[in-house]
Formats: sequence, structure tokens, C-alpha cells
Amino acid sequence: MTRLVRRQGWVAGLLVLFVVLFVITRLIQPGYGSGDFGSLVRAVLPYAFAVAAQTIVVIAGGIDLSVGAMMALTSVTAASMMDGASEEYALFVVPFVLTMGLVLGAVNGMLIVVTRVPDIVVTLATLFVLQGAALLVLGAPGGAVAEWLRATIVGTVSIPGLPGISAWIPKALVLLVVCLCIIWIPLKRSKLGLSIYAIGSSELAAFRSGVPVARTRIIAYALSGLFAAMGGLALTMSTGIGAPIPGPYLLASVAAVVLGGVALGGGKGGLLGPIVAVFVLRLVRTDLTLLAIDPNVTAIIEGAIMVAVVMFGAFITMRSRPS
Amino acid sequence: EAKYTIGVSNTVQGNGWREEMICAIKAQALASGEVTKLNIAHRNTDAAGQLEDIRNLISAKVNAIVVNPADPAGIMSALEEATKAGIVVVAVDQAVTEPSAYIISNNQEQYAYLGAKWLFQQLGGKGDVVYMRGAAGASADSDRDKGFKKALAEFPDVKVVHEVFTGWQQDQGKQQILDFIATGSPFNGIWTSGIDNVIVDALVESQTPLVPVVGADNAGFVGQLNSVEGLVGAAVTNPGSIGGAGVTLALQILNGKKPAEQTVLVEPQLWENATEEGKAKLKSVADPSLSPEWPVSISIPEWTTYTKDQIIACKGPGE
Amino acid sequence: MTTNPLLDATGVVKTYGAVVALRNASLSVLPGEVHALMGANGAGKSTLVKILTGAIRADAGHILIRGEARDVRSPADARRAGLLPVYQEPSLIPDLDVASNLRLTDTPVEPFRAWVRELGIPDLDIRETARDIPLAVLRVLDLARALAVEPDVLLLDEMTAALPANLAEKVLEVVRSQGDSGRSVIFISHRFVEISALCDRATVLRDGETVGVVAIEPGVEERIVEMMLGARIEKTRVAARQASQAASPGDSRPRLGVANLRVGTKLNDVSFDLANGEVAGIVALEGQGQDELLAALAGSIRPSGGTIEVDGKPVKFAHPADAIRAGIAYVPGDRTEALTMQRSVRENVALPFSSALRNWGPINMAQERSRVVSAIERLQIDTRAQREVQRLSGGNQQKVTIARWIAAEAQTILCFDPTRGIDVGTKQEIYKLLRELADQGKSVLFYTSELEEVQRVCDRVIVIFGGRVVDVFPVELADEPALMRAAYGLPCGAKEDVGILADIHSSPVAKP
Amino acid sequence: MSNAATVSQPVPFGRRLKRFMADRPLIPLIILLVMLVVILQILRPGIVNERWLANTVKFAIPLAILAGCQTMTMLTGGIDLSVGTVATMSAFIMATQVVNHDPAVAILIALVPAVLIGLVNGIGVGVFRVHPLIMTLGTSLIGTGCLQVYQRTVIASGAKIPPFLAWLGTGLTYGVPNALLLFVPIAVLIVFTLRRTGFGRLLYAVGDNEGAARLSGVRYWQVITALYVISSVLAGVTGLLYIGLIKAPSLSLAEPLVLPSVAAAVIGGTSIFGGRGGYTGTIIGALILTVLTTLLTILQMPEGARRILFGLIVLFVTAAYLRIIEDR
Ligand SMILES: Nc1ncnc2c1ncn2[C@@H]1O[C@H](COP(=O)(O)OP(=O)(O)OP(=O)(O)O)[C@@H](O)[C@H]1O
Ligand SMILES: Nc1ncnc2c1ncn2[C@@H]1O[C@H](COP(=O)(O)OP(=O)(O)OP(=O)(O)O)[C@@H](O)[C@H]1O
Ligand SMILES: [Mg+2]
Ligand SMILES: [Mg+2]
Repeated sequence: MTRLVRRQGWVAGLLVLFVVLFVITRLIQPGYGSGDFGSLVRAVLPYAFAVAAQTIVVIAGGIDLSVGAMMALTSVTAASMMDGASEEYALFVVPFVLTMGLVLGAVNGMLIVVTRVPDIVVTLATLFVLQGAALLVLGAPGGAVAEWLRATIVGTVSIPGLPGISAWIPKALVLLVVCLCIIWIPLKRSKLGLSIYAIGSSELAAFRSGVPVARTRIIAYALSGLFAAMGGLALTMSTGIGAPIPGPYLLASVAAVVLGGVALGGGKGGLLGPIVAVFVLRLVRTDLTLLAIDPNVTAIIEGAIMVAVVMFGAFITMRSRPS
Repeated sequence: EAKYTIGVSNTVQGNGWREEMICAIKAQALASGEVTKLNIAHRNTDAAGQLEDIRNLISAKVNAIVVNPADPAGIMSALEEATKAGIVVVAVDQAVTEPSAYIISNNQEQYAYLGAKWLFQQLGGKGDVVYMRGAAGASADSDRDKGFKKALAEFPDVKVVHEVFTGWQQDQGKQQILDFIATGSPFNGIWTSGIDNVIVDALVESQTPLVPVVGADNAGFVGQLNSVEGLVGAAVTNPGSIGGAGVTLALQILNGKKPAEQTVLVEPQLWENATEEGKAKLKSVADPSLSPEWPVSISIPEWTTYTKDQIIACKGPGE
Repeated sequence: MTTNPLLDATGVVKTYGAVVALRNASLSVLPGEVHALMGANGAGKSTLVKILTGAIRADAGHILIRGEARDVRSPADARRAGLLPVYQEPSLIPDLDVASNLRLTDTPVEPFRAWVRELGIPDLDIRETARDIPLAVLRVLDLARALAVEPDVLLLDEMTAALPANLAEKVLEVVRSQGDSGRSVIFISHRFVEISALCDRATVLRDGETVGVVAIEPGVEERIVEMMLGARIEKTRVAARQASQAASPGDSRPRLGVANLRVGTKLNDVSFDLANGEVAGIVALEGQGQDELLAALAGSIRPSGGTIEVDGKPVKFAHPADAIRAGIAYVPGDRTEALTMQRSVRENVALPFSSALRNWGPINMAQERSRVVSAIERLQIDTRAQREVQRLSGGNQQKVTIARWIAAEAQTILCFDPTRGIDVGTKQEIYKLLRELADQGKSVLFYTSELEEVQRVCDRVIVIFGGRVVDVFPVELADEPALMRAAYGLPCGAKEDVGILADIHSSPVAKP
Repeated sequence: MSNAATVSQPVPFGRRLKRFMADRPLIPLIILLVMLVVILQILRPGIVNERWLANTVKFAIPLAILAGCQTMTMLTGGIDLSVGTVATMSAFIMATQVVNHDPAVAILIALVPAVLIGLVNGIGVGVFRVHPLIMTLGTSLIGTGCLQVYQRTVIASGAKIPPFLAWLGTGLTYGVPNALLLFVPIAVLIVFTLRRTGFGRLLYAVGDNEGAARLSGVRYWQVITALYVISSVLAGVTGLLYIGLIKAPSLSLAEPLVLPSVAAAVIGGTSIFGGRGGYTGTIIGALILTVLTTLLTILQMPEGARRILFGLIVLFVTAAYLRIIEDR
């Protein structure tokens, strides 16, 4: 019971932190409005998918170092397929790339299960493999994206009669919420979801409870691959190209997972926390830019915030632990 | 009468060239006297991250943005938004595809072409060359590759015996060339994409006969061209001070002096030590007090007005 | 009987590298039978259970279920075949709540709740996370979860070992009723009382080999012990202790003085003394505060009030290291809490030697070796698999936790159920050991869930109920009925029989 | 009863060999290393010469020391991602400070941030119980930021590599790299510490079961703080050696070594979950990675294919090694 309260408390705390930061942002830049919020969400998009991909394997007791490389590969694949192709062709590209992510993620999982090499090493190896594959697909940044795809994350939804509110609902946010919920909510309610938490919490106990450990692990990695592919598509949608060199998504995803209250080690946490953590981290970045902080100092600030928040979390856990 | 706020977006941090670019931007902003504040987004990220940074700069309501693009096409949408918001956009170092943006750039293709051509001529149009590229998948690298290939096409008897990506990392470059030397394969010249002084070091350390080396105008390499016994080589300029030029261009536009062309190319120069005249030039530009990773061309005549002290102090307006 | 066996395993072999866990085990269980699986520590009982239930794979052997050869590859397979184990270690997923754990195993909730109540836990919150539930309750939940799906064969590996008397008694009742209703139970325990009260037949394993199957009847214990221990048999039975044997507390300063100790809401105003050369037994039902008492004395948790004195000097322990410096060592009940499972026996035993900052330097290997070896010998630890403690059988692991403090020559040892899951031969050795320690002037505080042990080992009995010391009396007065009454918080003089006593005395077999 | 006989039959040769190697995990690792070298020699006959050996050793040493940091932290269930930043900082600071100071003073100044970062890591992990991955990632970000700020103050002071560091980093004596003068004592010290000292024992114990270590009187924070400080100082020393080898101070000098250092420790048989492993395997792991890098540099193929091959070989080597030493 207390555990539940504590966990939800952490997410609530993050939400409060986000709101406070938002208010601070308005103070720094009084003109900061709905359009800027839309920019924020678009910036969040690839990070959010990367974090979702990381969250699911961390809950399953693993870690996926290949998230960034997977995004790069799916992104260049999508961009190069759509290059010079018709708008309709993209209707085929999107499911193709998503399937590719799912399959490659499953391969990650299978390699872990079959070789019994620790996940951190397997995914380190696949990081190189996927990166290499991305370079073979596109030797340099390039490719293109279908216009309608690009349009799905630009602008806001229009709710008739509520222009004031709909201005604050960017399409990118809708896309993000839909994509995450469509997978996460059914998963969380299913036995499969329980199994994923179970193998993360105690593999032995899960096995003894009749959980098909290997299959569950493979599925967790497959879903991670799927989220990463969404991240890759998001990259292509926002930049209009594919870049074979992975961006800073790996470390960012691990950091946000931990900030979001998911224990590295598995079995605990949810998706909401890490996603809110991503919003917080992006907004911090915005504030640093708005404040015209010396760029060399921003790295110090970002690192310090990360350490301080996690230390604070550790501190309150220590305090609330029965003496 | 300082009145402008200028935003800067750059996506590689911790590399001497980019650091010099940032310092040049700060120094020029200070020297111009027209800039009240610089908002600098300077970190390691990709095109999507740069989109974020540019949009943040738009939110910050800067008057102009000087951007070193992570990718020419990838940041188009944000640049378009910026111009729509009335912000002057100047891309430095590389071109961008957004038509409304102004470009003042080093000519990467020309950079590679110039150095490679000199090297091939130096070899008498014949021989085996080691081709040490930058980072695989980076757009500057692929532009340079075009220039290199162009020169190569002009010299059919020159062969690339070894092609490798240094990732613009000193340690990787050094290990790679040492590995190659160990294979015992003969080679007559080395073209590098700016990871140059460690290559010369490796040749000296392993007591291999020195072959002509082409690099960039980094302080360390220029020093070597002047001092290493028997080293023949050429440094091709690739001034990091282009950032300062970007600021100047942005201010000119803000003040209503639009350039005739959207794109202004700063042509690279080649300094070699094969001729007496070249040696004299190299001696004059050498600057041992600079960090070895910094290009020695710390200013661009007509485009930058700061002093050496100012760029080295690396302080912008209000700092 | 002519009925066909429900489960029939023959020639089961399992080796772990050089260690042969099972060399030729067989087991045949009839429908409706409660079948005991017996053997000394490391005989291979748990290994056999794991093989039968698909948790590990055998190297060789045939397993027939209802006369059909079935390849049980995983616990899920076993479940489908009607075989349900309760392993020696808890199997609930620690980070899931009980309800989710049930859902994961497709266990119906209502029958589960009913069984939990039946097993003596009236107020379970199934929203509670497994990690926060005490070990004894977890074991019961494991059992209830197995019972709820009405398995044909229930395999209970030392189910009662970690249970206090009141819960153990319920478990026995329930198991008995399973047998009566036609289901089979394979029951592993080192407690003869339970075996004789419950089982119809017993299969005895020695060194991985089935050495006999006997029907349980009065007087069979001696034979089982003979079969179990083989050449190891030794008549080391210590007679119930007499008061005259107790070391006289002699000098006035107690080794350990506890006054008005309080820990949160669990422990209230506990006061007692422990003398040098004394073994004091703590008797309590599950969860009466004994865990907190020992943990506080060991410096593991901080008391919220009261004083602790060692040799007359007041002490405050902020960390177990402080207690250890004061000569107080703690052997927890759960061996997984005390051992570094991937390390060798030697490193485990030698661990306290290096703990203090000043001992971080080079180790004197020869000296360490001799200390470790003598401790290992003293406890007769089976060191065939000593490179990693996790490969030792449960009982041998338990011995390592004690050997550590013998080697470290702790002055005062706090034992929480140290004979949990230990075979009869070893138990005798441990009793002897504790007595010897006391004779050397050391003092022992000893909580046990087996009341019989109190009489064998202790000089004095401290009874705790509801977080308070309700009684302290010398061992002469401590016959089992008296202890039981005290443990249930009844005054010493009361006469009516309570709980398990009734069952034991009315059971067909007298206790050995 | 026939099954009992099966067990007492002589164990087949293959199994005996496997058991032999399982008991001596270094042997299969060394075999893997030799195999890679042989492949290299086949692909480029003549490459395996004295000079190549010296180069390989020179480049493997910094990696091996950083992998030593990973080995020790991994034994406790941790990881130290700040080693790259720490090594870079000490190298850069030394190279810029030596312009105005005596080399010995410059080196001392350069090691100060190493100690500080180690201390912060240790306190964060040991006292506040922050996950080591996050803690060291955070301090590494902070360290990088500080280095950026610092480098601006020394732009004009230039940089120098003290001759003895260059001698140590690149020099050879009778064909043997001088770096071994530094590495051999460090390696011996690490191996000895892990096997024969109380501190080493505690690293294993804490990583295996922290609760058990606590009950044995071990103070977690002491062990962890000491560990991360040691790890950081080793990383700092590596930075000094590395700058002697590369001779070009840059702000990302040792960053590329971080992931390989983790890989080297894992290939060498150290468990990232703590409690098992050792340093000798790690050293071979570092050599394997270095040889592999050479192999891929020498092979002429597209960069993408090179990376794919690298990943596949790392995976294969680790899997094969685990298969061999696993005895269950
Ligand atoms: N994973 C393993 N690796 C190596 N040896 C093992 C492993 N598991 C068990 N063994 C060995 O197999 C033998 C039988 O162990 P098992 O746990 O079945 O004994 P047990 O009869 O249940 O003993 P106890 O009563 O002490 O629990 C022991 O010698 C033990 O050391
Ligand atoms: N640090 C250690 N941890 C665990 N076991 C050890 C350790 N060192 C040695 N042993 C084992 O303990 C036993 C005795 O070790 P000891 O060092 O006293 O003997 P030794 O003959 O010197 O052995 P060696 O020199 O091979 O380590 C051997 O089985 C050895 O493998
Ligand atoms: Mg057992
Ligand atoms: Mg020895």
C-alpha cells in the first residue's frame, strides 16, 4: 500500500515539477505560449518513444543500449524508402518500419535468451550492428518524408467550439498519447504485462510461477523495438530526413527512466513517470536556452539536476523506510 | 547602440574547431558593439535536437540565428518557422536547403579537392594514398568525399590503398594509422580530414619514412609542418572563425544591407611547405600559443573585426 | 495396495559439474497418500522436487504420471499435469501484489482466500506487495496458492521449516485433509513429529540415491535415521537438559542487559539479562516481536527506546558492525540474507574478518585457511560444492551462516531459528555446539520455532507475546505444554490444552 | 540401477575438456585471442610482427586499466561511466597546466578532479544509494561541463606533453612498450587486491549480497566510497598515460574508451550483476577488443559492414566464452 502511494507520489511530484517549470518558463519569457508548447511536444516526441522503449525492457529486468541505433536504422530506412516515392507509398512504409522495429527487437530478445549473454552486452553488440546497418542504408543524412506524415505532427487539433483549449493540444501530443496508450494500456491490463513485471522482479520466481520467461523477455524486447521504430519515424517526421548517426537518445532514455521512478533492476514503475520526466528534461533545456545561460555551463546544470533529483528520490525513500 | 539579440545553434561540443567557432561568434558579437545578448545552444545532438534548439531560440525572440547545421535538410522546417517569425537566419560552415536562410560557409567540397589535388600532384600523379575520412554518416564528411573523389578522378594513376573513418577522433586515427603501418603495405601519401597531427606523430614514432600529409590548419599540424624534419605537407584552411563572419553577415542583414547572393562562400586556402614561399607563409601563420586543435586562421579578413585577444578571451557581450 | 501409483519416478540422475546431486533416485506416490521424502542435508530432496516439477531437467530417469511417460519441461507443464510444488524458497513475485501473483498463475481468488483463512491467516490484504510480507506468511500463501487449484500431487519442500508452531499446526491439518480427500502429497521435512503425525509412507534418500521406502508406523524413526545417515549415524542424543547442568550465571554483571527496549509498535518494554555461559531460549509465536528484538540487539535496526548494556556498559548500535565489535553476532533465519551465494564457503566464513577498515589490507591466507577449516570441520559442512555457496544444499548453507561466527569467535551469538531445515544428525551437532560455546563462557540467545529444542539446549526460557516478555522461567519448568501455553500468552499455571498440543498428543504416533 | 553406472563411467573427453577449461576460464579466452590474431595474420600475412605487437599492447593498456575500473565497480554491482570524462579531464588539465608548472605539480593538479569525481560518485552511490549508472553518468556530464568551462580559460596557454609521459606512452625499450612499466604494477596490484586483500573480498561480498555483508559488519558506504575514488584515480592515471600515447589533448580524448571498457570487462568474464569475475580475464578482454579493432581497420569494407562485424564478433566471443565456462 505505502509502496503504491510512494510510486504514484513520485509521478505526481514530477507533474508538479513540470507545472512549476512551466510557470517559471512563462516568467522568463512572458510570451511563451501555445505555439511554443507545440515546439516542446515535438522536441519531446523522439525522446518519449526512446524512453518508452527503454522503460519496457527495464521493467522486464533488462536494459537496451541499442535504442538509439534502432531509431537511427528505422529512421534512415523510412527516409530512404520514401525518398522520391509517392505520398501513398508512405502508407506502406509506416507499417513496414514498425514491423521492422518489432522484429529486430525480438531478435535482440532472442539473442539474449539463446546466448545467455547479459542483456547489456547483447544490446551493446546490436548497437554496433544496427548502426552499421543504418550506415549501409544511408551513408550520409538524406532521404525524404511524405508530406502527410510530416503534417501529422505539425499544428494543433481543432476541437470545434473550443479554440482556446485546442490551441494547447498539438497534434504531436495526440500522436504521442495515442501511440503509447494503444500499446501500453492493453499491455498493462493483460497477463503478458504482469509477466513482464514478474520476470523483472524475480526471474526464478516467475519461472516457478509458470511464466514463460524466455518468451516474455523476447516480447518485451520486441515491444521495445516497436517503440524505438516509432521514435525513428518521429525523427524522420520532424527532420524530414534520416540520419545514420544515432542522436543522444540512449543516455537520455536511461536517465529519464530512472527519473521517472522505474527501478533499474526491474519489476517496478510505469510508463507515465518516465514520459513526464522527458517533458521535464526538455523544458529544462528550453529554460536554459531562454535564460541565455553560458552553453558550457548547461552541461553542468543538466548533470547536476539529474543527480540531485535522483539523490532526492533516494533520500526520501531512505527517510520513509521503516527505521 | 547595442540593440540585437542573436541566437546560436551548434550541435558538436568539445571539438577544437567548434569551440573556436563559438569563441569567434562571441568575440565578433562583442567587437561589433551591436549585440546586447547571445543565446547560445551548444551541445552534442542531432538534427532533431537542433530543431528543438532553434525553436527554443524562436521562443526566446532573438533577432537573428547563426546556425551550424547538423544536417542541411533536416532543420529546414525550424528555419522556415524562424524566417516567418521575422528572424534572420544565417547558416555557417555548411549550406542549408531552406531558401530563405543566408549562408556563409566554408566550401567543404573545395576543401577536400584542394588538398587532395595538391597531394596527388606532389606524388607526381601516381602512387598509393591513405584516405583518412571523418565521421561516417556526417554530411560534412560526405561533402568532402565528393571533393576528394573529384580530385581522384583527375589522377587516374593514384590509388586509394586504405580508406578508413577516424570519426574525427585523435586516438582512433592514431591507432588506425599505426595498424596500417604494421601491415607493411607501402603507401606514398596520406590525406586526412583534419585528424592530422597524430598521424604525423605516428609516422615519426614508428620510424616510417615520412610521406606527404595533407591536413587542416590546426595549430598543432601547422607547427609540425614547420618543425618536423623531412615532413612535406599541406594545411588547408577551414576557419572556425566562420562563426564570427556569420555574426557579421547577420548584423549586416539586420541593418538592411542584404548581400547580393543568399550564399557567400569562403574559399579555402592551401598552405604547403614544399616551396620556399609556402614555408614562409606557414611560418607566418603558425601560432604555438593556440590550443593544438584550434585552427590558426582565427580571423577572416573583411568579415571579422575582433582582435586575437578577444577571441581567446572567448567572452561575448555582457559576460 | 494394488492401486497404480499417481507419480512414479525411477532412476533419476542429476549432476552439477563434479557434484552428483542425484545418482539414482526413485519415488512412487499412490493416490491419496501423504508421502514423506526424507534424507540428510544435501541428500537431493529439493533437487528431486525441482526435477519432478520441471524447474530443472534431469540428466537421466523416467517419470510416469498416472502411468504415462510425460515430459515435464517447465513448472507450467507440471501444473498442467496436476503437479504443484511449494519450493524451499518463496516463489511469489516480490514486486507484485498478491492479487497479481494469483492472476499470473491463474489461481482462483476465492478458493485461495478460503485456504489462507483455513491456514490461520484471517486478515490478508491481497493488495499487499509480496516483498513486504513476512517470510512465514509468504510460505503459507505459497501453499494456499497451490491448494487453490486442487492439484493431484502437492509437493511441499520443507514447508513447515520457517513456520512458527501455530502456523505449522494449521499446515499439518490441511495436508492431512488433502490426503483424506484422495489427493497425494509429497512432504519434505526434517521434523519427525510431523512425519509421524502426517505421513503414510516415506522414501529415504541418501547421497542422491533412494535407499528405502518404509511405511510410517510407531518406532520406525530409528530405522529412517539409520537409512538417512548410513555410516554417519551417531547416537548423540542429548537428554533434556537439567537445571543442574546450567552454567551458573555466577558473576554479577550480565553479558547482555536489555531494559525497557522498544521497537516501533512491535516491541514494548522488553527487559531481560543474558549471562556469560548461558543459552537463553526465546519462545514466541510468529510475529510477536522476536524478529525486531534480535535485529535491534544485532544493530540491524534502531530501537525507539530503552537501553542495551554489554558487560555493564550501555551501548548504542547504529550498524551491525557496532554490535559485532561488541562481540554480538547475528545469525538470521533466512540464509539468503546471510550468505554471498556466488562466493566460496571459505570467503563466506571469512567475511567478518575483513569487514573493519583496518582489515582491508592483505589477508594472511594461511591463518585464514586454518580458522575457516576448523570452523567447517566443527560444523561438518559438506564442502563438495564449496566453490559457490549457492550450490550447497539448504542445510549446509545454514551451517555456513553459523560457521562464520564460530570462526570469528563471537562472544555472544543471536540465533534466529538456526536449525531450520537441518537434518536430525546435524541438529544434534548444533545443539552440542551451542552447549559447548556456552561451556566456553560464551552466551547464546536462541529463538526457535521448534519447542522441543528449547529443552535440549537452553538454560532459561524467555517467552514473548505481543511484543512483551510475558514470562521467564528456568528450563526445568519448560515442558512443551508449559511452553505452548506461555507462547499463547496464557499464564504459567493454566491447565487447559491449547492448539497443537491437543493434536500431537492425540496423534497415533508418540513423538520420538 | 543401471543409471548409477552411467554416472561412474569415464567422462567423455569433450566434457572433460570443457570442465578443464571451465575451471581455468583464462584458457578459452586466450584461445579466442590467439584465434583472432591468427585470422589477422592470414588476412594480412606479415602483420603480426614485433612492431604490431608493441602497438597493440600500447593501445590495449589504457583500455585495460579503464576496464579494471569497470571490473572493480561491476563486482559490486555498479558501473563507472565517468571514467572517460575523468581520464580526459586529467589529461587535458595536465597538458595545459604543465605549461606553467612543474610536471609533477601539473599531474597532482590534474588528479584533483579525479579524486573529487570519485568521491562524489562514491557518496552518491554509497550513501544516497543512487544507481551507479545514473550517478556516474551525471558526474560525467558535470565533469564535461566543468572541463568546457576550464578549457576556455586556457585557450591561449597552449598545451604540452611532458617528455616522460610521451616516453611512457609511446616509447619502446628493446621492443617492449614502456607503458608496461606502469601497467604491470597496476595490474598486479588490482589482481592482488581482488584476490588477497580484505578490500577485495568486500567488493565481491557487497556485490553479491549487500545485506549479508552488512550483517557481517561491512559498512557499505565505506567500501563504495573507497572503490569509486580508486576507480576515478585509476581513470585519471589512465588519462595521463593516454595523453602520452596520443599526444593531442582534446576535450573528448578518452570518451570513446568507455563502452569498450565495459565490454572488455564483460568479455573477460565479470558479471555486471556483481559478485563474480576478476581482472586477469579483463586484461585478455581488452586485448581481444584491441586486436578486433585492428582486424576491422585492416579489412577493406564499407564502414557499415565493419560495425556490423564488430558487433557480431563481440557477441560471438562473449557467448562462446560463457558457453565454455558455464558448467551447468
Ligand atoms: N546448482 C547447483 N550446483 C551444484 N551443486 C548443486 C546445485 N544444486 C544442488 N547441488 C548439490 O546437490 C546436492 C543435493 O542438493 P539438494 O538441495 O537437493 O539437497 P536437499 O536434500 O534438499 O538438502 P537440504 O535438506 O539441506 O535442503 C547437494 O550436494 C548440493 O550441493
Ligand atoms: N582468495 C581466495 N578465495 C577463495 N578461495 C581461495 C582463495 N585463495 C585460495 N583459495 C582456495 O583455498 C584453498 C587454499 O588456498 P591457499 O592459498 O591457502 O593454498 P595454496 O596452495 O597457496 O593455493 P593457491 O596458491 O593456488 O591459491 C585452495 O583451494 C584455493 O583455491
Ligand atoms: Mg532442500
Ligand atoms: Mg597460495
